[in-house]
Amino acid sequence: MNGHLLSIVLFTPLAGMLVLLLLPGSNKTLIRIWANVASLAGFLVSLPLVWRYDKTASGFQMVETADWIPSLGVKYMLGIDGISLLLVMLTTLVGFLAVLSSWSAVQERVKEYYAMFLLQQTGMIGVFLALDFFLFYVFWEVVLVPMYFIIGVWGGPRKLYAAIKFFLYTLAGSVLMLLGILTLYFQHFEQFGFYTFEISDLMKLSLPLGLQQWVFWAFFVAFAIKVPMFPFHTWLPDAHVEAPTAGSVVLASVLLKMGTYGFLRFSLPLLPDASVTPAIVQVLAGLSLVAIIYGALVSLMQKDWKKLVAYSSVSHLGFCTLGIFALNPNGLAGSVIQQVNHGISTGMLFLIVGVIYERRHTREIKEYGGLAHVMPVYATVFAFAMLSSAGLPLLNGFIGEFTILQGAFETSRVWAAFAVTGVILGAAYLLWLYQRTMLGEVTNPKNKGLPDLNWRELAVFLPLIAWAIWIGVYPKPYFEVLEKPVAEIVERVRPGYFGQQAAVQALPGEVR
Amino acid sequence: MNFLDAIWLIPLFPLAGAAAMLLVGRHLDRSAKAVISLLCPGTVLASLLLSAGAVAQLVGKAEKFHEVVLYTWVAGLPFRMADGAAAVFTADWGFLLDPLSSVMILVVTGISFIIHVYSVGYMGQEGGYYRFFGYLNLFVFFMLMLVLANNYLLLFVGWEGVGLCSYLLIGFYFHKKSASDAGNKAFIVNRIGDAGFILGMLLMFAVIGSVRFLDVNQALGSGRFAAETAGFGVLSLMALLLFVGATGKSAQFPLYVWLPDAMEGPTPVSALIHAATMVTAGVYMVARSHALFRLTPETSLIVAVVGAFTAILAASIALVQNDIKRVLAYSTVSQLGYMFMACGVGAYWVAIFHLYTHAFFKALLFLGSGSVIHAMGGEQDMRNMGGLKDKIPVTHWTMFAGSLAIAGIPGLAGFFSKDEILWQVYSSPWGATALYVVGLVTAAMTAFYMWRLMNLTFYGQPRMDGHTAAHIHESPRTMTVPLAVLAAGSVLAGWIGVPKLWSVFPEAFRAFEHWLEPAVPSIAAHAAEGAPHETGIEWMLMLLSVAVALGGIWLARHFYVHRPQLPDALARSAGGLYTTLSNKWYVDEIYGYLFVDGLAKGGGSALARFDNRVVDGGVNGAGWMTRLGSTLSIWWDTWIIDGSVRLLSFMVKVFSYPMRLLQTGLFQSYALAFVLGILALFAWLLVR
Amino acid sequence: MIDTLFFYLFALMTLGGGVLTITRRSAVHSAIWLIVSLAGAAGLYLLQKAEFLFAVQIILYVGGIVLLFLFVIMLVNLDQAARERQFNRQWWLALASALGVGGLIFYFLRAGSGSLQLAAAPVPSPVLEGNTERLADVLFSQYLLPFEVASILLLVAVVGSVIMARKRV
Amino acid sequence: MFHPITTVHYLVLSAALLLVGTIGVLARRNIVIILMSIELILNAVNINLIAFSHYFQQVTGQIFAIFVITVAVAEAAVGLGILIALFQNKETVLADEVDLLKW
Amino acid sequence: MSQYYTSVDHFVLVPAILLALFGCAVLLFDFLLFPEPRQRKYLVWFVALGLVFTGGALWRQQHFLSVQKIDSITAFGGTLTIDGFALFFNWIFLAASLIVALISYKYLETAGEHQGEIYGLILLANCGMFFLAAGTDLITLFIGLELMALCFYVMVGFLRGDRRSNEAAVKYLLLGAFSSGFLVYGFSVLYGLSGSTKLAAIRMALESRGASDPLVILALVTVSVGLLFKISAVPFHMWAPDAYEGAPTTVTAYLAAGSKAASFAFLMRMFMGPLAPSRELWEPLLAVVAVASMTVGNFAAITQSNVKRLLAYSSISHAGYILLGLIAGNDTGVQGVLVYVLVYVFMTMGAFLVVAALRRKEMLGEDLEDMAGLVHKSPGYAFLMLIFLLSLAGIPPTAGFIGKYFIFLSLIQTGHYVLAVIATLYVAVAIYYYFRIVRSMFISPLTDRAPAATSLGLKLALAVTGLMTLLIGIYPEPFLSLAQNSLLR
Repeated sequence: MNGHLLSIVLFTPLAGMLVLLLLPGSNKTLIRIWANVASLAGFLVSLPLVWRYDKTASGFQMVETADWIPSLGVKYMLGIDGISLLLVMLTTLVGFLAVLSSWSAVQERVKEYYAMFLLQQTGMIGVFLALDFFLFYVFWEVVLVPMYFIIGVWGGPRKLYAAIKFFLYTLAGSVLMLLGILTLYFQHFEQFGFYTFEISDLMKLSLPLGLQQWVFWAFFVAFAIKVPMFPFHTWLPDAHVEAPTAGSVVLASVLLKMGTYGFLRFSLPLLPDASVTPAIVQVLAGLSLVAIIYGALVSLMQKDWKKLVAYSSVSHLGFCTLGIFALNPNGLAGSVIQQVNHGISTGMLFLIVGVIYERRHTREIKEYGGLAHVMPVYATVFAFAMLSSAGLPLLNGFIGEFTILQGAFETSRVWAAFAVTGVILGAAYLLWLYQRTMLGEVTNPKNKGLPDLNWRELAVFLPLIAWAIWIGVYPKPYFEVLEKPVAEIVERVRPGYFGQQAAVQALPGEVR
Repeated sequence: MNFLDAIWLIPLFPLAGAAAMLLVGRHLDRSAKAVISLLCPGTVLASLLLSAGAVAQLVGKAEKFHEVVLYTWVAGLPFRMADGAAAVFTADWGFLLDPLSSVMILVVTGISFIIHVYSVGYMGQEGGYYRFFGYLNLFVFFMLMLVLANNYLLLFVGWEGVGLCSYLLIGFYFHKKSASDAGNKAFIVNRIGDAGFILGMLLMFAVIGSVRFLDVNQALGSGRFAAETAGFGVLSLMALLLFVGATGKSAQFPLYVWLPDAMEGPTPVSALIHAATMVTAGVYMVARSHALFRLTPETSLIVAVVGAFTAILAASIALVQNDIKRVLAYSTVSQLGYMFMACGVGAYWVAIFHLYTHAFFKALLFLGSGSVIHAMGGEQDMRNMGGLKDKIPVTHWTMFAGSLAIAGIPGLAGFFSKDEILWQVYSSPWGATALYVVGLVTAAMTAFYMWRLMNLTFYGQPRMDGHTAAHIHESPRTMTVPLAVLAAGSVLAGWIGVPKLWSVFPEAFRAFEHWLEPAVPSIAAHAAEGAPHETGIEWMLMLLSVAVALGGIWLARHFYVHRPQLPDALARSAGGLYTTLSNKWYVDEIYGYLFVDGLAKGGGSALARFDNRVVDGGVNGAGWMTRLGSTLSIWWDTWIIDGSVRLLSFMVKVFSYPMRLLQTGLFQSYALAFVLGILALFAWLLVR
Repeated sequence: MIDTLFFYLFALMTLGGGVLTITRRSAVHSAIWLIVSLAGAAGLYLLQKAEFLFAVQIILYVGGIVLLFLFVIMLVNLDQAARERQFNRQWWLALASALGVGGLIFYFLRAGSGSLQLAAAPVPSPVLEGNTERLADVLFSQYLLPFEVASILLLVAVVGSVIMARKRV
Repeated sequence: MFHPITTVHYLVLSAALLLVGTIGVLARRNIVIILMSIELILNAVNINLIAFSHYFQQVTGQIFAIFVITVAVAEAAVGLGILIALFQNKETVLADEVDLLKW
Repeated sequence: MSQYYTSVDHFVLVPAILLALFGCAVLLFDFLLFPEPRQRKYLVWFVALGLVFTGGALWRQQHFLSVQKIDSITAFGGTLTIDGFALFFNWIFLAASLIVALISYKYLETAGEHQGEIYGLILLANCGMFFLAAGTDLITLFIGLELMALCFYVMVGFLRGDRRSNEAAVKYLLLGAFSSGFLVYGFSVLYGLSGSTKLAAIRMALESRGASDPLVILALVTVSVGLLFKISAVPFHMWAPDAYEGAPTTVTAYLAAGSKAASFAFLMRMFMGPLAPSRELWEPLLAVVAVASMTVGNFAAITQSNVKRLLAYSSISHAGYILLGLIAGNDTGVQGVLVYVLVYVFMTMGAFLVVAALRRKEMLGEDLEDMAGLVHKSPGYAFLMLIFLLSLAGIPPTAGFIGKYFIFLSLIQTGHYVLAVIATLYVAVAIYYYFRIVRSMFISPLTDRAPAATSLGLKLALAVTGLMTLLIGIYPEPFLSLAQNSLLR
């Protein structure tokens, strides 16, 4: 049991799905209950990870290895470090809450819906746990299919377009990543005489800079599309807007993190020389900054509630990638924390849209107004989510943003100066949204009799709010958990960073 | 009991109150309003008592600071400072009590308590009572965090937090669009400042390696950093960025625009947040960063100039406002300008002194105006008031005291602090006569508009309609008692900082200076050591300022009580106070034409227009730009990025159909393609 | 020399027959000209000392396949078809591209004709007994397998054409 | 004109016949004649094979040719069978009228 | 020469003999034992029996090779060679034949053309495929090819009452005969270049001649077009969509899987054998052809509304992918070809099986719209189809990914980066049209409530294809090691 904790965490949702498939499709209540039980179980079995994780140790923990396809050197290899720990916990919790939130939202083809969800859950956890590149790739692609169906079957009016766009975009990126992976794989064979996909083995490669850069760009396309970085983001608003609420939540909270995780786990450690190449760093940081500002500006102009939140994701994820390409401990740790934060706060925002959509079946902002009168609890929850997303101190967003800014500032003051405008704009679009929906008089008669949050809905939000406050007030455990893995990445990318005096290669724009 | 080690409890009480209100307050609101009325002021009172105890113990302590660190908040990841040295990015959840923060916590808890009590009466009939007190308590919590924090990052928690509470309280009447607009404006404009503050902190991390006040001051004082007397260096930039934050929070030019709009909130809020406490946070922060500003004369000059400009700009606008709270709002902006002027010339303790006295009289004036509004049934336009003196006497007399204090009449609180500022501006090594002149003119304007307010409100002919007139009544005890307390404060608070000039008073009367000056040493104190005190000039200047104050008051009386447009009213109500001025109506007309209509009204409204068009316009323009930018972005998104994807799918189809067209269904065309294929292969190998 | 003469005669028959096969309007005429062409080829076989092939060509082709063609032509009653255009619309394209291919084949043949001479020198085989015997010997030893498979092939051909051509049940 | 006839002559002849057959396949409308053209192509192959066989003084080429003839017969038979099936349904043997399946 | 038919010859030939025997027996039984149409389904089991026997024979050969630790057994004086490669492909043919036999009964009955001869033709075609995979002599290969092709001509036109079937058969036959004319012309030139019909001898002759000999080019081009025609590579692909669409769906499956696999075996034998010396000539040629195949196949498939036609175009693009393995040419590439063909057979047959299941008396069930809402009426079919389509697209953890994996890897190993990028990008294009089917099945509302066909054979066949598609995707190890041992060097 103990030796296979990660496998248990990984396959619990899948097992839940298989049982689910055996249940009679006609009994919707039973299916709902089981899906909730299964996803809750998925969360509960992941909890031991938290206290069994040793934050003082470096490297991967709880590693499980088994041969899978020996002739290709493919292993079934799972392991966890601070970065994946946080993302796995985010996945299991948000996954459970998303399932819980769809109790009444989904009425059609319930069984398939939950089956897709649980399958996707396993895929996402697998992405964060895999230590074998092949395994990673398999999980990476596995995630696509359920999401396609979640958007395509249970989505909004333009669901078909959105679903296929999502699928095509991400697939196009990931096949290029496959080429990159295979290149590394082959290079490993050339240098060491055996084939392996194990990340720790691939890290031993010494590649010429040119090749590293090519592979980097191949990875970049995949990860940047997933994140999504500007200008690969256009699938995101469509997918988010058309997806059902829980789909949007998981998409925003977890799925996008696969991209940033990819940068952290693969691009930087495997291609350290390419990662510090001035051109690459500048392009990536530049795109991140564009995303921050651009996403916020576009958010400002949205008429569709959900689209606004979707574009805000672009902006927030811009912070995450900026942190990554600051290439220093604070940037990286801030990025991971901000990924969790984005999962929490944007997840909440999508849930909030979902709650009202379930009641009114419209997402037009102008249809609303004055909801704080009729739904005070809802308005309060929304306020929390908004403030958390806007990065108010004492809530989670601030910790992440500030740490990223610290990291970015260390590398380039100009970056930080531009990024800070994102903070301002972030407040602007969120407040304006809040004003247009929650404040003022109730002008639309259809909004008069809306019921406030029920207990189930509140139960979805409370864990997220609690988590948001925890990170905001006492983020120390997160920093501690991230310290070692982040240090390893930085040391790999910029050797000597942790030495006594700076003998380290300066990055472009770095003020020294 | 060791109060010093318990200072972390000080902000906790209001937080508990706020949490209670926001979580279960809705149920209390219906059943047990009295619990709210007792609990919320009670928590603040507890904080006040704790603060008092702590300050008292601090006075007795040898080293004049006490630091309590609860835990590491943002926990240490290493980074490289600008000079390449290793440092740790960390910030504690820690509290620092030193003379500066002790003044602040007393002011904050004291004024807050009074305003809480006042609110019990003022808000008694309003809906969302629990919400109001919840926000108010939350505000006190954040404000105390702001002043008690031991580092900039934690200060920033309070800094943003008060901004949030300001947003919540301005938008308290959230069904009014203007209220929520004002709330948004406040929050966003504050955020602009905060962005500067954040960058300032980042720069501080990069240059100094820590944001802990003691570390920063120690590092800056250690001589590691030379004063940037010539040129604009990294420290100046840091100071400037922090000051940008301060301009947002403390409503300085060009970011002051949110404050007048903030008057949409309930009046106690205006008193507490927008007069006494939150807006002074910038001043506090600049004083807190005195070690930095001392090294950066360039930035200090900017601070002084911005302060002076804001002071005179706001004062001139206040001249022509008709909304009673707006006059006070501009007045606040103007007074904050004074404080920054003091900071800019390096007289930090004086700025804090003015902050302290201003808290009394401005809170008083706001609460008084609230009482007036309360009495008038919500009316805020002074043109519909008049002659309220006898109907609401307590309000009148307390406001009378407050107006005198702000006008700078000797003996009242405002005089001591304002005069000290003017003197420092004149005499400090970083001071300048030009600044002094601006300050003096502002003082005259201040006296004028305050008394214009008084005259329009309390004196002269009643101009309200009968229905309102019939319902005018004095406010309840919960409101008048706080007024009285504040009035006493406005009168007496200055006496702990009498000028050195008045050498008849013992040093005890200069306790404020003695308490603060070592903690936040001013430029002047160092410069003045050993130099002879030019008492003659100082006396002259003092008299001058008193004179302009009196002149302003007189002018106001003359214009608004003896108004030529209202001869009947003049005749009936002109008391003995105004008889000397009543004959000069011809001058009055010219002055009226020249000064009020021409210069003040014209100029003031020109400035108001400037405010509306240029400054506000700047904000609007930014909004417009934003919209333009986002429209362009959407355009880009739809047509270029999505467009390229669509182009691809279009190309796909463009490829697809011709390919299908080749598939004619005629087998001989297939055979032809086959042969052409052979031809191509041959040809390829031929030309190879 | 007489060989040369015969070669050109047969070549003319073969090619001319071929060209007329594909240009005659009437299918029956085409079939007749096909016979000529096949016969010409048979003559060429004879010239190359492939007597057995000559016999096979005459018996199987001329006697078998062409007959089959004629049957089918009768069966499907091509009179009507004969009145229509005998070439399709793309004939000029077909001609051009086929000539192109032909040109290239000729080019490569010409370029390669030299190397052909250099190929493994023909081993003058020992006593040449009758062509048919030798053929049989090799066919039933070395090429026994294809021979057997060919029988299956023919079976399939028979079964296939029966399936295709039989009346619908 | 009376120079000795070499293998190359046969190859050229064969190629020409191949060409003729190809043109027939490409250009004739009547499927029966197209089948005949295919016979021409196979004959061209046979000419090649016999020529090489003669050149190498072995019988392998001739054997190959026998098989080619076999295949030609089989193809013709099946082809004509299918043609009859088509004719039964469609009453045509013209190649350009067989265009139900396209695009 | 003394013994014309040795025991070794026999041992090698047994599978073919069995196939031919059972094939003939089926033809015989059809009208001797089972004259009643209803009884014809027993033929299916007879065919299965025959295939099982053949499998036994193949297993004996496989076992012999592994026990004796030898690479190959050559028989009939070098005419036939049994090696890992031949066996590997024969397993594939066997599986394809079995699956086709299992489903043909129901389908043809529905289509109203259930004749017993089809089973004979299936077995005889398989016999032809055997020679394509195992033959090492031009004549054997040619006869094997024609045997297979003739069976297919007949099978494609098997629905004699259906004009589309007639048309498909006519087109396929005419073009097939035309192309084999060129192929055999090339063979004749090869013979002329070497004086032998044995592949090994030809290879040696070509090696000594050098790559740029004009006659070699002549042979290369004509042989290549014949081979490329068979695998339906662009621009020799045009018969494929028509033949696939017109043929009975079960035959289409066989055509797409069995015939294509056999053609690839043939193609590999030729290009890795006699034509290997002129690799520098054909490598760029094939690269262009491969890219063109992927391009045309993928793009043309996008706008198709007939599922069979769509799958036909997709099979054209798959031919391009498989060719890439040959272009890379190293062991990984060849292994990739083997693995890809293996998975391709299962996934593409599976997809056609589902289409076949939708056939009803009055309705073809081949249109995209006929699949609308399939998940509501037959979720099993829909999910299996999803697996097949994902596999066709190359999404892990399905088998198709493993195939693509090898192709990409071999391209990278040999430095064909541009081809690799093109090939990967076409994966994204392909997903677009595969997911049109998915969309129709899962998202569109159900329009036609009549149940899809089902039979024991169909269920078995789908189970086998589905299972293999997943198994090779999730646990490919045994198949990979099998392919590893079956490399053609």
